[in-house]
Amino acid sequence: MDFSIILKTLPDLIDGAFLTIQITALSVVIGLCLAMPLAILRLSRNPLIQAPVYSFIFFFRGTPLLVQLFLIYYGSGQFVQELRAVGLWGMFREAYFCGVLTLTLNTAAYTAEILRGAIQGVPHGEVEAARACGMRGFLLYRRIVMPKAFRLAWPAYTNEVIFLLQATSLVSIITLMDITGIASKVAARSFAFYELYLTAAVMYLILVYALLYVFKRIEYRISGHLREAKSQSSSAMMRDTAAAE
Amino acid sequence: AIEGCPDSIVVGTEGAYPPFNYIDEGGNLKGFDVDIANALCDEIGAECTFQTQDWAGIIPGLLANKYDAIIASMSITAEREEKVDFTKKYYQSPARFAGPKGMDVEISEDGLDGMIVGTQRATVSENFLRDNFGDVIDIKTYDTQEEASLDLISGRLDLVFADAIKLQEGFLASDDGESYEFKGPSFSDPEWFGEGIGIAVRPGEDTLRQCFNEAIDNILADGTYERISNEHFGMNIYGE
Amino acid sequence: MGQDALNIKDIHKSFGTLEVLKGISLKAQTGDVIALIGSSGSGKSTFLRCINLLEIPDSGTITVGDEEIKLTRNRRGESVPANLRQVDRIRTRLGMVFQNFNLWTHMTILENVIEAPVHVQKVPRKEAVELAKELLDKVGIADKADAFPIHLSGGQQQRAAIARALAMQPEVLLFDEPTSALDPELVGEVLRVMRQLAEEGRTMLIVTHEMGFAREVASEVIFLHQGRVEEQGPPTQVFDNPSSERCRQFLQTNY
Amino acid sequence: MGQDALNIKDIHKSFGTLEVLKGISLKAQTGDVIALIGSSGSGKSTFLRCINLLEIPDSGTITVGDEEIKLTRNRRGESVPANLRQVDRIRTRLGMVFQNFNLWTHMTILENVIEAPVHVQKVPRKEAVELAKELLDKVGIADKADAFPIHLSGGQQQRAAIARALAMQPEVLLFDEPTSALDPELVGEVLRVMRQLAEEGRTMLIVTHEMGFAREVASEVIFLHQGRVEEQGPPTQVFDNPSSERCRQFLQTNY
Amino acid sequence: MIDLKGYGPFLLDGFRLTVMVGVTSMAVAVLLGLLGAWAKLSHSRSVRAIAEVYTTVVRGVPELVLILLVYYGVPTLVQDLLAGFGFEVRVDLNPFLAGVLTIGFIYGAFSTEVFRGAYLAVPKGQIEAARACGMSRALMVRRVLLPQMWRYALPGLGNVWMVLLKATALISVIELHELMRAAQVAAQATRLPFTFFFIAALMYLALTIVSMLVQQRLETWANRGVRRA
Ligand SMILES: Nc1ncnc2c1ncn2[C@@H]1O[C@H](COP(=O)(O)OP(=O)(O)OP(=O)(O)O)[C@@H](O)[C@H]1O
Ligand SMILES: Nc1ncnc2c1ncn2[C@@H]1O[C@H](COP(=O)(O)OP(=O)(O)OP(=O)(O)O)[C@@H](O)[C@H]1O
Ligand SMILES: [Mg+2]
Ligand SMILES: [Mg+2]
Repeated sequence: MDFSIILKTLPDLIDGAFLTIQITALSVVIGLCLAMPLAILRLSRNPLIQAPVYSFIFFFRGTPLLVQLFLIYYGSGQFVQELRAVGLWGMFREAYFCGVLTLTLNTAAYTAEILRGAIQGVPHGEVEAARACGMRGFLLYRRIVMPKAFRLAWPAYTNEVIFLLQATSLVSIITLMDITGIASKVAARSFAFYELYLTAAVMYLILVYALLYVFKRIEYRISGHLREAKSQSSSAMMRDTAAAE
Repeated sequence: AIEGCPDSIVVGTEGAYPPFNYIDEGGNLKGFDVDIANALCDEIGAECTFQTQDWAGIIPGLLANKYDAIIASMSITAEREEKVDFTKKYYQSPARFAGPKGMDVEISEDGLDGMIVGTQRATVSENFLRDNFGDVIDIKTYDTQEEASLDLISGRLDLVFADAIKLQEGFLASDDGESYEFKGPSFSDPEWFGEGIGIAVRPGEDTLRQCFNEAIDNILADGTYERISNEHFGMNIYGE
Repeated sequence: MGQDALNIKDIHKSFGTLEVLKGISLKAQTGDVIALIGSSGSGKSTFLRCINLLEIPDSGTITVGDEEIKLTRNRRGESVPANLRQVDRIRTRLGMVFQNFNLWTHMTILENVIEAPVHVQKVPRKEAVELAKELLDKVGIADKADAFPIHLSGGQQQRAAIARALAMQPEVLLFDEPTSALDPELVGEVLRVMRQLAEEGRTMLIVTHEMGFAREVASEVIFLHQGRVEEQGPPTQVFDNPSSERCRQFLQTNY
Repeated sequence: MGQDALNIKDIHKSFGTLEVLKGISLKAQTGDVIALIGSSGSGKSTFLRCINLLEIPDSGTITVGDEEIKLTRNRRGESVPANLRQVDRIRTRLGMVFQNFNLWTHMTILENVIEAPVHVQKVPRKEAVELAKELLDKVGIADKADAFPIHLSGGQQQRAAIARALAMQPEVLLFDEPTSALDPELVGEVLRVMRQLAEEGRTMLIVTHEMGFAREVASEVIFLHQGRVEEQGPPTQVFDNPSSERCRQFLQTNY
Repeated sequence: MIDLKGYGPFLLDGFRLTVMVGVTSMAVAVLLGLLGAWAKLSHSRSVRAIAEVYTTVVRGVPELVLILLVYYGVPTLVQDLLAGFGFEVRVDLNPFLAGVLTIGFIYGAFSTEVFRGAYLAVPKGQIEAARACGMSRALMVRRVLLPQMWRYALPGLGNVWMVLLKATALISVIELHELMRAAQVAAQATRLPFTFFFIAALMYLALTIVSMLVQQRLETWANRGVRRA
């Protein structure tokens, strides 16, 4: 182990970490906003609505992120003329924009699929109770279905966000210098392979750990309804669920 | 055969760096590196088998005994020498800039100021750029030379900088590269480009290293090298 | 008083090949309390669920107040509501207590009760909380306001469900066995609450298995049998002098 | 007959700061039918759930037949079963009907009923199916054998739950309001089934809100109040001549 | 038609390897996931702690690093160790096995979370009913818990599978010519990156179609008795 190289690279790596955080945060937030309507539309019975949404999800879940990045970054490079004509080249020219766009669409597709499953898992009786109160459409989803679905989906969604955090490491192939980009740049030059990748690994670990901490806190807050009242009795295994489904 | 050399050697190479080493449609390993490796093995009198391996794992693979030598167009650099031992060079190729035809550029700190230049990640070219022009230009690095060329075409880059042979064969000579040309001089300063391209072996494996060195001398002497080089490039790329 | 609060005509409903409701009609005037009795599986719950369109009737008409719910047929020939907005509007005028409560498990009891007033009817939160507390107090579970449904006993859940339905102050209340999990004392309490509601002019439809309760609370009793109305009339008549053989048999069981 | 089938001593149970059971004892001999009555929230369900250790009592002893369930304390001082295998064994000797049925939603009714006999007791499948059909017939839902729970009415679900508990042919049966969703006729049927079980020598503990039912079925009645046994004795005594003031009040409610 | 310059069979070989590595690692991941979820919900604090470390660390470290560590790190370590005792050996992990184990190990951590979520979603009354019948824990898990868990777990597992399938591309660093590597090699040799990445994308899409169909089948099965007629 060569610690001097780690120390020397650390400032750069921290810069890279900021880029990683930025890209992840942007994609997670925008992706989630897209995913919610997508999940609902995906369950629509109207084939004219369902089909395009399904295709979108299908494509982004079905192809490697690497290929998606290639297609959006280098693909847009092939349509410079056209993009310039509509004034979009300024954005597509930036690797940053292409990276965030690809990751956003990608995570939106995956998240939509997770939410779709959770929405279907919401106990029917509780939805009926809401309908009987006159709730429908947006209100029904906002107040009952989505809150409930989020609780069901939370662990899987946590996974997805971590997938995304790690997937950001691919943006280095479109010239963005995130943690992986920096580490591989320096590693390639110095061949201090294990040192740098392990340092990068530790940095990702810290990020993931922070993320998990936040997500766990949220999970704890939203799962009061499953928890023992100031527990005395032995285990979660023994808990009674209320009203039969 | 050379005295005291092993009679079987496993050679590691990348297989994705045409025309030096690549895999053809039949799944066979081809290219200049491969032909040289075979010639060297003949000379040594060893049975050679090849393993292909992604560039990122190529040195770890050697260190983990997956193969005994790397013959994959690897430049001899001081940094790499800390991890592995090199034979003497078996070819040398300068690095050059390339850009759109008609573009007037002077290759100097002033001339390049503010330009965006692409190069392949983890190569001696990248090191050279960073050390010499890193303050004035914006360097973008790519996994492969082809991607850098694509971004040159799309206009995201002003110039690319790479191994001259690779650039010529892989880009300028193709249809896409028609309207692009070399700019400025060749660079081959040993401080960055080392003493050329060598064969890497595990540190301390002196016997094997000496065997390769002797074999390289032998094929240079008997004309085998020149024949192979001509077949691939129409010239001798050993350098002076 | 005296105006039709609910007018239901000739409701039919099948599940697959099983015809559960074979033409049921019913008229209720403001302030009426109608008890629905009948054996298990006779279609009582299904009927109640048809009224607020949780099940879509195959045919028949439903009028709440002066508004008739419009049904139409989709391409596959299934019966569907013509106007979803209308359905929502009407549902806010109908409160329902489910046979199995269906409390929202991720909300506390208080949140369950204020949910619809605040978010559907746009009552200011403070007001809704006040009313909710009052209602929870009325059904005797004020101390459980901040507990989650999972931590309540069966009877407590049932009372929470009743409070939730009352919180919307609907014109018509549909109760599906609202006292099944309650002891006689609490049944008495619920009875008192219902009488009070009737006096306020609310109309109620109550499915129940407790004949004593039905007799006490109802202004009219309907006996369902195999998807048909077999007997109908004021409690005294239905209980003491039923004309249908089947009804007599059902009522005479005395363990 | 005459041997102790169930002997429970001084059970305590708290949820957080809420002490729900404050020392309950009970003895049942083979063939006894004990009715547990009491107001909502008095701890009846909790008590039943303690007997088969779905809730672990904080203290007290439970003996089924001649086997005492061993409890111990874990490092955090919580009460836990000493031997999980013993708990499983004892549970097969105790059948339970839940207040909210808890039918397995992914199995048909028949599958629900044969599940435990086939997989826990290793009864040959054919035999189990035969018995199951007989039981479903007895409770009147033979035609629903292949339906999933969600397609059943409330009363049908409750009867399926009863059949499921009986299928294990347990020595002791714990019923949590087994007739809450049933009409009087069916209550009569269930009563008949229970009498027959008692004659077969099975012991039963029944939580119920229907006093008439309790009077008919029970050999002994226990009135629970705020986690304590307030009154205990043969039905005639408890119902007609209760000694506790609270019990008298509970029973006199007459709507 | 797109001209593959004769690289068709080469790509197909890569495709086959991708499928094989994918399916086997998924099997490993599901098994580890079940085990992990069981551990996370265990009564024993130490078992829970181990599971916690497993899911956090494995989910935290980039896959590439883990693969390299397993494939290169482990043999180097063993060799160095044995060399210290004076033995000169060449430890050779089978790349296929190393790849499958590593990927299975990584995605086992993600599956753990999916299964844990699914477990929490199963109404507890269902479990209580099983316990009340005297089912042992194992039997209860097999007969009641698992069948109901699939319903909540399948969408999440579907995602894990999709990501895992793409992650098989990483094993190219350990000498396995899976689909992405094959496409890259072909792209480099022919200088037609788009053609080959596009073909690779199509192949992945084909796998996705099959996966989605299978997933739909499985979900229909898992949801029996839940949807309303
Ligand atoms: N898991 C729990 N956590 C906290 N409190 C609980 C829990 N389970 C029950 N309780 C409380 O314990 C008390 C007794 O509950 P239990 O279910 O035993 O009542 P019960 O006598 O069966 O009532 P009912 O007739 O309404 O079913 C109630 O006040 C209830 O709120
Ligand atoms: N979704 C459904 N699919 C198929 N059959 C159903 C469905 N819902 C109810 N049924 C059947 O319709 C019949 C009537 O059910 P319903 O729930 O209306 O009975 P009920 O009168 O409320 O009985 P209970 O008093 O037992 O609650 C029953 O035989 C039931 O099995
Ligand atoms: Mg009903
Ligand atoms: Mg109870």
